[in-house]
Amino acid sequence: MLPELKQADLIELLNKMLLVRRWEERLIRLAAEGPSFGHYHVYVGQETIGIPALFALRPTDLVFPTHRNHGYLLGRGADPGRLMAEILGKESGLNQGKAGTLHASAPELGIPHTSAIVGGIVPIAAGAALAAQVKGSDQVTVAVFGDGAMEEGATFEALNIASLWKVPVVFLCENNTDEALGAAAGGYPKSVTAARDLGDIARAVGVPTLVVDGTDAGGVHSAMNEAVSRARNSGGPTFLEARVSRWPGSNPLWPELPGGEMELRYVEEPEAAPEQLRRWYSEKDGLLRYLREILSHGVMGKNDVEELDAKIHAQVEDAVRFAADSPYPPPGSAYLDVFAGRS
Amino acid sequence: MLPELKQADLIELLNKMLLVRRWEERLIRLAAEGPSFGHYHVYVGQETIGIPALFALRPTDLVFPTHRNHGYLLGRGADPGRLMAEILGKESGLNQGKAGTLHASAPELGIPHTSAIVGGIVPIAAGAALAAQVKGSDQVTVAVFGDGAMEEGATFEALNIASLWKVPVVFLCENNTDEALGAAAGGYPKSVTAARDLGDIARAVGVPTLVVDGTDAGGVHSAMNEAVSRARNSGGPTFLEARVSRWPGSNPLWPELPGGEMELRYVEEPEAAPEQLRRWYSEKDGLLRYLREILSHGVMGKNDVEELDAKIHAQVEDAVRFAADSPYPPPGSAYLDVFAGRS
Amino acid sequence: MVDATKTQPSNPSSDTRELSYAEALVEAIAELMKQDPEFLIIGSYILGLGPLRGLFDKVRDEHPNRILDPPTAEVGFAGFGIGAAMNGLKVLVDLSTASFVFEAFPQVVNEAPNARYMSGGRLAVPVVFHFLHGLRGGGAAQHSHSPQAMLWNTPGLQIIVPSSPADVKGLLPAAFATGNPTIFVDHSKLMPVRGPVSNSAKEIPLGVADIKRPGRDVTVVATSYSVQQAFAACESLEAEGIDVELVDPRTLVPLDRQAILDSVAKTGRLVIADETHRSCGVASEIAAIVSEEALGSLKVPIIRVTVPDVPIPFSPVLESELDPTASKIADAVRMQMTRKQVGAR
Amino acid sequence: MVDATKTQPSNPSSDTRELSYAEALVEAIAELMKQDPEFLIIGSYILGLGPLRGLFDKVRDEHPNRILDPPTAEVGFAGFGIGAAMNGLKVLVDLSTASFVFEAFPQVVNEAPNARYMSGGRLAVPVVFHFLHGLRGGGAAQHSHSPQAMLWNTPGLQIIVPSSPADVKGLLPAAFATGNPTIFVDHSKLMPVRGPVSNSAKEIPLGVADIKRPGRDVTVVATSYSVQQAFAACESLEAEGIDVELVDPRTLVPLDRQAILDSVAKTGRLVIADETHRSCGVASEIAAIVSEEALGSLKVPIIRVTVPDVPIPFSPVLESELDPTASKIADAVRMQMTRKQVGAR
Ligand SMILES: Cc1ncc(C[n+]2csc(CCOP(=O)(O)OP(=O)(O)O)c2C)c(N)n1
Ligand SMILES: Cc1ncc(C[n+]2csc(CCOP(=O)(O)OP(=O)(O)O)c2C)c(N)n1
Ligand SMILES: [Mg+2]
Ligand SMILES: [Mg+2]
Repeated sequence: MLPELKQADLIELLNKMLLVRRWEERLIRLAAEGPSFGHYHVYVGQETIGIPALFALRPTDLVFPTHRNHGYLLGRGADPGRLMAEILGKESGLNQGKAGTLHASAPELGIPHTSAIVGGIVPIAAGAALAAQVKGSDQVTVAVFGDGAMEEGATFEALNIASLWKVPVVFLCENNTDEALGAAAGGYPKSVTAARDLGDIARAVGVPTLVVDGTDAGGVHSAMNEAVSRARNSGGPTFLEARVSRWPGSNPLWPELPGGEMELRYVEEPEAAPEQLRRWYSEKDGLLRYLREILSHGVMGKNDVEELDAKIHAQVEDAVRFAADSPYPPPGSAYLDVFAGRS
Repeated sequence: MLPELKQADLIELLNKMLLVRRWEERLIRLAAEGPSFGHYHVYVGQETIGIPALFALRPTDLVFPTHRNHGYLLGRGADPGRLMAEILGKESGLNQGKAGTLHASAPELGIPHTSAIVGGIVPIAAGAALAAQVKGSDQVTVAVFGDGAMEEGATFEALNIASLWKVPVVFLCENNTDEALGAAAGGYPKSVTAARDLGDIARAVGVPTLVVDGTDAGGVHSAMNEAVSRARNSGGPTFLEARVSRWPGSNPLWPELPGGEMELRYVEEPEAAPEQLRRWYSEKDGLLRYLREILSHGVMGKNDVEELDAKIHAQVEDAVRFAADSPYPPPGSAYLDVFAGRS
Repeated sequence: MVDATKTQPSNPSSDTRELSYAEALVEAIAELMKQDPEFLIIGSYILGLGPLRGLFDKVRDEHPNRILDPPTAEVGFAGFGIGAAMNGLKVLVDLSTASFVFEAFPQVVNEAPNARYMSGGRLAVPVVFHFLHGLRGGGAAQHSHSPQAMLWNTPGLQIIVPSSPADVKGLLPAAFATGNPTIFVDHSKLMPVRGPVSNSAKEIPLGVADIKRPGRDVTVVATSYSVQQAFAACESLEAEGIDVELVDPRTLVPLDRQAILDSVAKTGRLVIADETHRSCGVASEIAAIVSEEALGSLKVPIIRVTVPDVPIPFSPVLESELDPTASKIADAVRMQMTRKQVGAR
Repeated sequence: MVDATKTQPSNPSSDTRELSYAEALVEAIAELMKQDPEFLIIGSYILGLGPLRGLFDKVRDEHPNRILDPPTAEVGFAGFGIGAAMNGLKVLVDLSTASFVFEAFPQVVNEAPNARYMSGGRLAVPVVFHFLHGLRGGGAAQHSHSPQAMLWNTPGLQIIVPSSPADVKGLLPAAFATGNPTIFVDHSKLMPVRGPVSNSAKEIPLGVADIKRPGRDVTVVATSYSVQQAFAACESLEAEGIDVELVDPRTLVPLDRQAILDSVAKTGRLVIADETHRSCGVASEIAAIVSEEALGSLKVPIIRVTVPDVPIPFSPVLESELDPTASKIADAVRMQMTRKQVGAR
């Protein structure tokens, strides 16, 4: 279903989600061209979680993501070129090349820190929420993490403490394990947990839970609204699980772009997609689902969408050019920023 | 209720439980006399958990306890004098003075290792159970730990892995937090968990649970039998929670012996106990409850119990004498036993 | 063991009171709590398990809402402290016994110290992790750790190792003033140690060593409780006519290298006394620095007086066999005085 | 970076084959699995994320029931490995990237190494923890750790740091033969390095350094991938007429102190190259040992070539700025040759 938002917002949602998709597709091509920028993770197939979720927040609210952070940074308005530059290790990057893909952050946009350690971000985000509580502010913090984080004891501890202290945090768990190919396909094994329902873990320590289909932008947005308003009104934490299938290109240990970019015509004719992606484009891709909803509700016309897509393609090319043209930081800058007030 | 055991075993149960009680009471007096043997924890008030639980095991089964380990060591037949000597740091100690109270162990009695790190023993015990599974043996392993361990992520991780791999382990959680006085009384704060029921945490990751009144020796024994037989028959782990009130003398950070030793006459007239212990002796002390059951079922007569108690008192005095008379280890032995095959 | 009740001479004046280390620490915390309504404490076994632990109750009573007792969940509550600091609070996270920092390691060594750097200098993380390290008597293998050397191997953490009431009082606020993640290391045997604390004094700057005792013959560099042990050694050595210079770096990160090098340049003899284990310990780093930067000053080889590479045994006789006591420090100093000089090679 | 495909000369003979490091490691594991039905592996990213990772599939296919893929729950599965070892199995626990050992620290530093000691020598814990350390290219601050120095500060752990296919093949079975808990440290940049491996050779005893290159002028002590970097440095230095002796301790615990001291006695000049961070790192300990035991042999001050005390930045130019590369090692060696001798003071 479509999120309950004004038309302009619905269009902006699409704008953001399509930007993420095109930007990530381009990143995968960039990685294939080389030079390597290390191990990285893309947000393709999860746009309908993060972007609608961000729309339930105020700009002053905080978001703490993981290694799969590109969607959140772009969603919160990070410059696509500066994010790309960061991933290439350039001086013009969001973090002057110190972070790379795994750690890119934008404190000024309310994304203070990204942890690439599974489970690492969960207590930190909850602690930021504790600070808001101590300060008496009504700021809400969102911890974003994958299903894998539910295997780490640190996450369990954070859920328990957040529940005890009733901190204003939303635990947004992006469960992308449906149909994961697992280790057999050369990727990480799929979620390894004996829990039948990840929410059971949160409920065991008294954290109320919500679960949504992560390909349903409207469902994500409304569940997120519920969780955020509970937090904002001193009702404490919520565990919100959004479930999606893993995008086939994300399954291997190193992302791939099987069958090239998503084409807009898959909206109407997913059969046109390459064999191995046909099912995914017809049933599993939240972005295509959203496009179908936008079109069928007349929020935008086909031409509008094509125009938007062309504009975004151009924007992404600008970003790549900006990043490619940017110089590397001076080697000596490696020694800066360790401590405040000292180099 | 009385455990379903032969009369001789019921008597042996009492023998063991009373030994633990008298031995611990004596230890507290020893600590008061000095010199200090460091921070320590006693098993008073939990005898009706550990001793009946051990009676559900075979000698080849393994037990891994925590900082509150004295009851298990004595229960499995460790020499009371050698355990006392260990706690005083003597050469004749179970571990030549290297372990002390916090780490005393008896690999030869199936207690390979004690961890004084909250949550530390849980994955280790489950791993020992995994080894039995890999070896194709029907050995069962018991992880013993307090309610506090349920706050540690390590315990959560171990529960999940044990559930996934169906290892033959019993997670015996001794929840002694009922009516704990907490930090206000100068002790550890009482169990700090948002879980309404500790079993919820185990069930969240698919570990079946049992809960018993820890002052009910018969209930503990039969629940333990159920858990052990599930493990023995490849049914995987069980989480068994035994609930007791904390013995008032264990509440402070350093154990105390308020009102002196338990007297046998409290069996019949708990009002005779000092004020602050009256309620505990009448309602909460599993050992007194067991004594009452033994007597009312005619398993033993009053005289038999008194004789047994006198014998145990003498045994404990022997233990103290043995420990006191034992020499300290030679200082140079500090350097031994770091590595196998090397000093 | 050192006589804990004995006052350390340190320029007492009319402006000073004599406090125990525990009292000075509690005062420092109480002042921080009072000055800053956005100062938060997570965990409250700051004074350890000893008889002085009750001193902290006053602070707890005054600020019941800003002292949180967390579950036994160190990686969780350490992370809470980091997150709260990222969102503007000043946070003191008490891990109680140093050994429990291992539970919190993923947060303490792989989040707090990296966050500012990874952000490109945009994010401050004013969190201070506090614990009691070392041989406490009966802590045995699992409760006697001195993890400050490991943490020194982690870039991005300030490390503070006070040895006196005045130092603990002045260094705690200084740690928070920097806004950097910090490890604040106490020792339970320091708690009863008494000494003068100035009424007016404010912060002690990080990275400035204190010459606890000036001397001519041998430099002893010591930290934390080992300073007290070294002090006791100095006194017996003085009677033998050996004049020791006792250098207390007070902070490992930043380290006052110059104070150490200057002292070695003067004496030509160096003993390093410290309670971290020998290999890759605090003494190793100090020895390495001197061997790189002041080799020419050394008349005789360096001696490290540390805890050997052995887990800590329970038995008091075994524990003290491994303890870098005053008498072992004194022996090392004596050996420095009698050894053949390298220059004579 | 070193040319990984280049073979290291190491007495090749008719009895040897040339293998990559990854192949040699897989062979070692396969043989252990085959020899001992009670050998268990927990975790299976042993070869890292690089292109050679598929080599491990054969072992996995042959022993599907003895290679367990655990959840992302390092302290949990490390503890499982310890417990299984206490109950008689030989267990290889793979933590994949070294940085994840922090998650497992409570088990790795406070259970495994203490268990035997605390039992009074009654309990064996034959568990080997394996991980890939160091600068892997783009690992950035959270995935580039080299925790072997911290672990060297933990008594009770053997630490093995191979640098060649022959060494990894011979040292892994040796670690298990001792029955002691062990840290087995690999480096992803070593994986493609090729070299001769003897067909008949068995174990390489722990605690025996390998002189990877005999020389006269300067001693370079290096471990793990830094040995490869040092090797490359030696070659360019040879052309300049500087004859380096390259000492590879191969195991940190036990350490072959004598080999290091003998080499320094011969050359009088010492450079230590290592990828652990500078302060309290592997190089600190080696420098400290030499400054205690062989001060008189040193003609010039020691130089450590290490990773500075800075978190690892992502950008390749910044990462390589911190890398102890062959050219930095060569520069340090050159400096050793041109410095004024201390003896001349
Ligand atoms: C503590 C830790 N262990 C292991 C890893 C290696 N690792 C990186 S991503 C990943 C899978 C994470 O799965 P999930 O949390 O579901 O996130 P997803 O990648 O599916 O979005 C793992 C195991 C890590 N980064 N941190
Ligand atoms: C990781 C860790 N954190 C903190 C402690 C300090 N500590 C010792 S006993 C204890 C309470 C344990 O409670 P519980 O597990 O319920 O056991 P009980 O003492 O009640 O039997 C704590 C917090 C510890 N030993 N280990
Ligand atoms: Mg996932
Ligand atoms: Mg308890």
